[in-house]
Amino acid sequence: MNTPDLGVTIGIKKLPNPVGVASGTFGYGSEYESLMDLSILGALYTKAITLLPRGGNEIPRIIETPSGILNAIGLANVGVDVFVRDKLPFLRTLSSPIIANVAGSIEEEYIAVVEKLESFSGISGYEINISCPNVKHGGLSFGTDPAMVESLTGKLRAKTKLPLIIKLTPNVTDIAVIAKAAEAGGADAVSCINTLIGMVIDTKQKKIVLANKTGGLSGPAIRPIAVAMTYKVARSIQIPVIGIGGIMTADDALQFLLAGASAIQVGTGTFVDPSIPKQVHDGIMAYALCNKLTCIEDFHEFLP
Amino acid sequence: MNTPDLGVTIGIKKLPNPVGVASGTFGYGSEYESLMDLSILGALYTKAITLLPRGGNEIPRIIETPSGILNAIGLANVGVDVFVRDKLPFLRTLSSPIIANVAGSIEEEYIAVVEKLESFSGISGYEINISCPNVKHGGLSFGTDPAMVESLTGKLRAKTKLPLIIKLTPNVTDIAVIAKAAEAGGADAVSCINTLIGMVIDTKQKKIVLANKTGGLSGPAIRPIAVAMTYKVARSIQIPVIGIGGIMTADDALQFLLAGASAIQVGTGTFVDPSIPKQVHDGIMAYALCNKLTCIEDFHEFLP
Amino acid sequence: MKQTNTTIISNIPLCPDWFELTFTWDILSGIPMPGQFLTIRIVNQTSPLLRRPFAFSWFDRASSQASIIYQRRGPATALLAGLRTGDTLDCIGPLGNGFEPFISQKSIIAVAGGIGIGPMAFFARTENNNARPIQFVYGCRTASMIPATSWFDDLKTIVCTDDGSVGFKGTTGDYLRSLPANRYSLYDLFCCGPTPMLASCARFAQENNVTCIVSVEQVMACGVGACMGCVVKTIDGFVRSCKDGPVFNAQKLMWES
Amino acid sequence: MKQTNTTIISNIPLCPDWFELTFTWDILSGIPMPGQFLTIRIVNQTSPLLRRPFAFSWFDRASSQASIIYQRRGPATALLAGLRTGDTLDCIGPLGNGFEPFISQKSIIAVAGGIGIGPMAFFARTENNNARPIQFVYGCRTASMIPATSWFDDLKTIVCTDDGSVGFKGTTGDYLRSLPANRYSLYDLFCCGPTPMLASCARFAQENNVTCIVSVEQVMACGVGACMGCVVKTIDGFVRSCKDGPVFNAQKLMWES
Ligand SMILES: Cc1cc2nc3c(=O)[nH]c(=O)nc-3n(C[C@H](O)[C@H](O)[C@H](O)COP(=O)(O)OP(=O)(O)OC[C@H]3O[C@@H](n4cnc5c(N)ncnc54)[C@H](O)[C@@H]3O)c2cc1C
Ligand SMILES: Cc1cc2nc3c(=O)[nH]c(=O)nc-3n(C[C@H](O)[C@H](O)[C@H](O)COP(=O)(O)OP(=O)(O)OC[C@H]3O[C@@H](n4cnc5c(N)ncnc54)[C@H](O)[C@@H]3O)c2cc1C
Ligand SMILES: Cc1cc2nc3c(=O)[nH]c(=O)nc-3n(C[C@H](O)[C@H](O)[C@H](O)COP(=O)(O)O)c2cc1C
Ligand SMILES: Cc1cc2nc3c(=O)[nH]c(=O)nc-3n(C[C@H](O)[C@H](O)[C@H](O)COP(=O)(O)O)c2cc1C
Ligand code: FES
Ligand code: FES
Repeated sequence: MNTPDLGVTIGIKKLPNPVGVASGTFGYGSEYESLMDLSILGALYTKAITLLPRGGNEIPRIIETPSGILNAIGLANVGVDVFVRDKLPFLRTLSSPIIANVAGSIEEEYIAVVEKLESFSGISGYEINISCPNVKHGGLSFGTDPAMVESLTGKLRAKTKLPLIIKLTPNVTDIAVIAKAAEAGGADAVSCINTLIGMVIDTKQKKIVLANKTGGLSGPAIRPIAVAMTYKVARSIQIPVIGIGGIMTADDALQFLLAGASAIQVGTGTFVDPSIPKQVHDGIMAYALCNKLTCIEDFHEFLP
Repeated sequence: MNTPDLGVTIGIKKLPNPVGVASGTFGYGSEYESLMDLSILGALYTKAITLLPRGGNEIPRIIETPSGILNAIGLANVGVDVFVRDKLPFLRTLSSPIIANVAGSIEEEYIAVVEKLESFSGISGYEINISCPNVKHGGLSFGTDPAMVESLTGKLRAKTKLPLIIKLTPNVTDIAVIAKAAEAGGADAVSCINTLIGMVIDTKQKKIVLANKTGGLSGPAIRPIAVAMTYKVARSIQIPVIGIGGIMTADDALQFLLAGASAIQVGTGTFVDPSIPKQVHDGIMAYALCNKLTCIEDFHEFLP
Repeated sequence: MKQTNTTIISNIPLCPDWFELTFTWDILSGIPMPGQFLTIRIVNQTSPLLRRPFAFSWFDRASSQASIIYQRRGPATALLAGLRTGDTLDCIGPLGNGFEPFISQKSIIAVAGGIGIGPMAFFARTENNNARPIQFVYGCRTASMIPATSWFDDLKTIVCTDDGSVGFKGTTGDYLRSLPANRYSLYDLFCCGPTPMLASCARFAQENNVTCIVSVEQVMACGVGACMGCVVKTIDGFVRSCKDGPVFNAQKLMWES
Repeated sequence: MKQTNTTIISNIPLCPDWFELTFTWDILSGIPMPGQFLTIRIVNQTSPLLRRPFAFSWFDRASSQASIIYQRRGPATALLAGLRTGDTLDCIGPLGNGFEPFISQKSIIAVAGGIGIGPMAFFARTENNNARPIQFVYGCRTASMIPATSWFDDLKTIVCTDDGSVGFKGTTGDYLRSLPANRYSLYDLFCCGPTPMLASCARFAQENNVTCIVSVEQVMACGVGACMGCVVKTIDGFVRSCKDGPVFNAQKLMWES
């Protein structure tokens, strides 16, 4: 039997395989170069890119929790100009598609970042991080309001023909409503999910561990939540869903694919073992072969 | 130094200490009688009580997840009449306050259950499980809509002088909004949190593990989320907050108390080790002594 | 039934991935009966989280020692396999209802499939000393899955292997059906093993009007009857396998078609 | 820097809750330098989840064996303490920048506090063979926390104990301040230990215009520079302690007041 073609079409591009590495967990690619074969990646999602450089949150920024980690890195990044100058050249040398994760505090910031990036080659698409607070709307996260999501998506859509992926926040009552708003705004896909809001308190010192107070919970702890949301979102929209949350093994990734995701991202898992993206990739391939699945859509046939 | 008085006033009653056992994890009390000293409990929250007996969901109902469990028991319970006849007599023999956890599919069902229970002695208060779907509102969970929460709380308030505790669902965009609605409706306290919606897929069998498809995620995995929500809710309302979610140790419980909770509940932890409620109780007492905290309010002084 | 820290006496491999764990058992916790089980918290960590249920495979009153036979399947049993003599074990038990050898003149056929061997051998070895004749039927995939123990010496045993590598070739259900039909009425059946095996035995029993007692396996959260997580469907609705079972009359159970 | 499965040679207690772990180290992964570290994934489970960083305490080129000295503190180090000769260890390293003995005519004072002894002893023992005179200062709470090793034999060592049970009574910072002030200009300081100790040494160095190199400790998620989780505040903003450190010139760091 031939190797199945598990390429994933998102908008005008095709990712060579469904296994990506999640934004914020892979830097700008170079850090993991000596630890893994970057060419096996179906997509590399950059750390969030904002218009200006940002230092990120105060420290501490990381604390481990049961089967998870809580992070409050903030949008620590070099800013779009330095990204283009210092990071993009290395990323261009990779064979895998590079998806720029874009963040901002107001709509105009997202738009400006995408506009800047449009004039450079080497970017295969945009993943829009809508978990950020909208400072014009009292700091309410963009991603919690369907109107804000549809508006932002529409404006970004007007700026680019490249794949436009809206990254959903799980901290909402009904994630399907937000996914539909992204679809209505013209998104090519949604990523599902970003981190859940959490807090850890140091009872000895009687203070909150993270300087930012709350952080984003990721890792295996949130996987069942992410699978449930992926299942729901995949049944609410027509565009592809990219499943994210606690993937450590091929079996975990397959849960998302069976639930309706067309691709997945490994985040925290890469920290724990940099060989996980490849293990997941190989495990999905083996599963496809063994179950005679020839394309990603075949994974979606089993569940109601 | 004297033993601190960590009693917790909720409406017209005082719980002798902050450590309760969570609804659905302790049956109607008798199952754990031979495994622990029930008299140390600050409160015993019954399994959900509905108007008529309910069989609950199909099986399987339980699956373990990383540092958590996913359950879809449903509202399996004997119904209010059998509860009063068969379960309440044993519960009355206990020295700890019994809080009836009340559930329903329409407002009228909750009201009918509370009305029935009002005519019997032995119940110290009600915890209202608003995670249930409201069948008159297209199955939307009561607890996701502030208007439904305020209306339901108000109607129940009219029926009882006993402590009325609204148990919040975490599956919402802003849990503080729901907590405020409960307060506005006349609740004496809120419980924070019920389980998060999750799903596990068996990739070998290519089917969803739980017969109900989704289940409620509980256990240590969700603790950081529960602490963050408790912190937020405690800063949004004046009435006491009862912290719940993944408590396995006194340290875990103390995180909730420092975050602003006035009491806590142990749920999944009791399954794992029935001595946890007592360990938590003793650990909180030791912490109070060691830090010279004389009442529950003293725990709330440390965090901003 | 009590929660106690017991001490491991031995943890011995029986065949690939199978172990016999023996530990101290205080009779003040109750005397384990065949078919009853205990739950073990294997690590003081959050993953694996839940206690794991295992059926008693023996209790020796003289030495106050109990045993289980377990198979290494996932995280909890892998950790269990790493424990050594002298380690302590957080146990709750004895739990559930065992195989009660109800009053009957008939002979007993005790059918065990795979890792169901523990409770069934306990039952058979216990009954072996009593008046009713007993036949032990053990089914497994292949000869290498026959545990290295001496019990078979004392028991009248038929081994069934799927591949025929030893004993009767076929399942335990096939074996039962191979018995002379006119003798069915002389037996009572007791069974423990994988659900398809139990279903097959139950079908056989129903078709031939034989009493059939089975021990079922469900994922358990509390193990003590508090959570309603482990229910099985019976003609009387859902009942808890941990508290009302795990031993049931097969007739009472609704078998999936 | 590589990810490799190494094999444990020994895992020996040094003093209460302290262990020295020695394992094979393939030089194709890189040659560990004093101050560099590795990250270890201790169990193939989800809790504890993250890899844990440990500084190299020795590398023996001839035998291709590396060591760390670790303290049992929480779940990961408790599991580490249970590992035995022959077990494998998933390691990534060498990581970070070590103590580079920059060109200088001065003598070296190598200050270690508590479990900071591993990398500092590695540095001191390495430098001991070089031209610059080196003095090793080790601070701990009490005499029982002095590890049972032979390194002290070769090194010119001052032990400081908080309770004065052995050696100098006071902290390592107190010891530095007890030196004749007119000799301060003859030393370069290298320090590893708890943050308050580092801060005290840095303050001493700044007040007296002494070069002070410190190794800092931050919670790490990736350990390889990808996540920005382990940053420390410097005069140039936040920098990653895993990739740009963990060794820094104390002058560059913003010390909390
Ligand atoms: C009443 C009863 C008696 C049992 N007796 C034995 C016995 O004598 N010997 C033996 O080897 N096994 C026995 N089991 C099964 C045993 O409990 C599982 O093999 C064990 O829980 C597996 O845990 P794990 O972490 O190794 O594997 P996992 O990978 O977690 O699970 C493997 C399988 O074990 C079962 N399982 C997992 N968690 C639970 C749970 N909390 N409760 C029940 N089943 C679970 C599920 O079928 C699961 O698919 C019994 C189960 C029950 C309910
Ligand atoms: C560069 C560096 C070098 C280190 N060298 C040594 C050494 O040589 N010997 C030694 O005993 N310890 C060393 N540590 C500390 C060691 O990493 C922690 O003791 C270990 O991670 C504790 O894990 P645990 O699960 O046992 O304890 P936990 O209970 O999880 O944590 C105890 C403490 O360890 C620290 N810690 C926990 N997780 C991490 C993490 N992911 N990254 C960093 N620190 C963490 C925190 O301060 C925490 O409060 C070093 C740390 C760093 C950053
Ligand atoms: C340290 C860290 C930094 C992250 N930074 C970003 C980010 O900049 N932009 C973004 O969209 N998501 C970010 N995320 C979220 C991840 O991309 C991913 O959605 C989340 O971690 C869940 O996946 P996981 O459980 O596999 O880690 C970050 C996550 C972590 C752990
Ligand atoms: C098996 C099970 C059954 C539950 N049944 C109920 C219920 O009937 N009513 C209710 O309000 N909460 C119910 N809950 C939720 C718990 O009371 C608690 O809010 C939740 O499990 C989080 O706490 P934990 O992490 O300590 O378990 C149930 C939880 C579990 C695990
Ligand atoms: S496992 Fe909880 S009722 Fe049986
Ligand atoms: S630990 Fe990730 S950048 Fe240092």
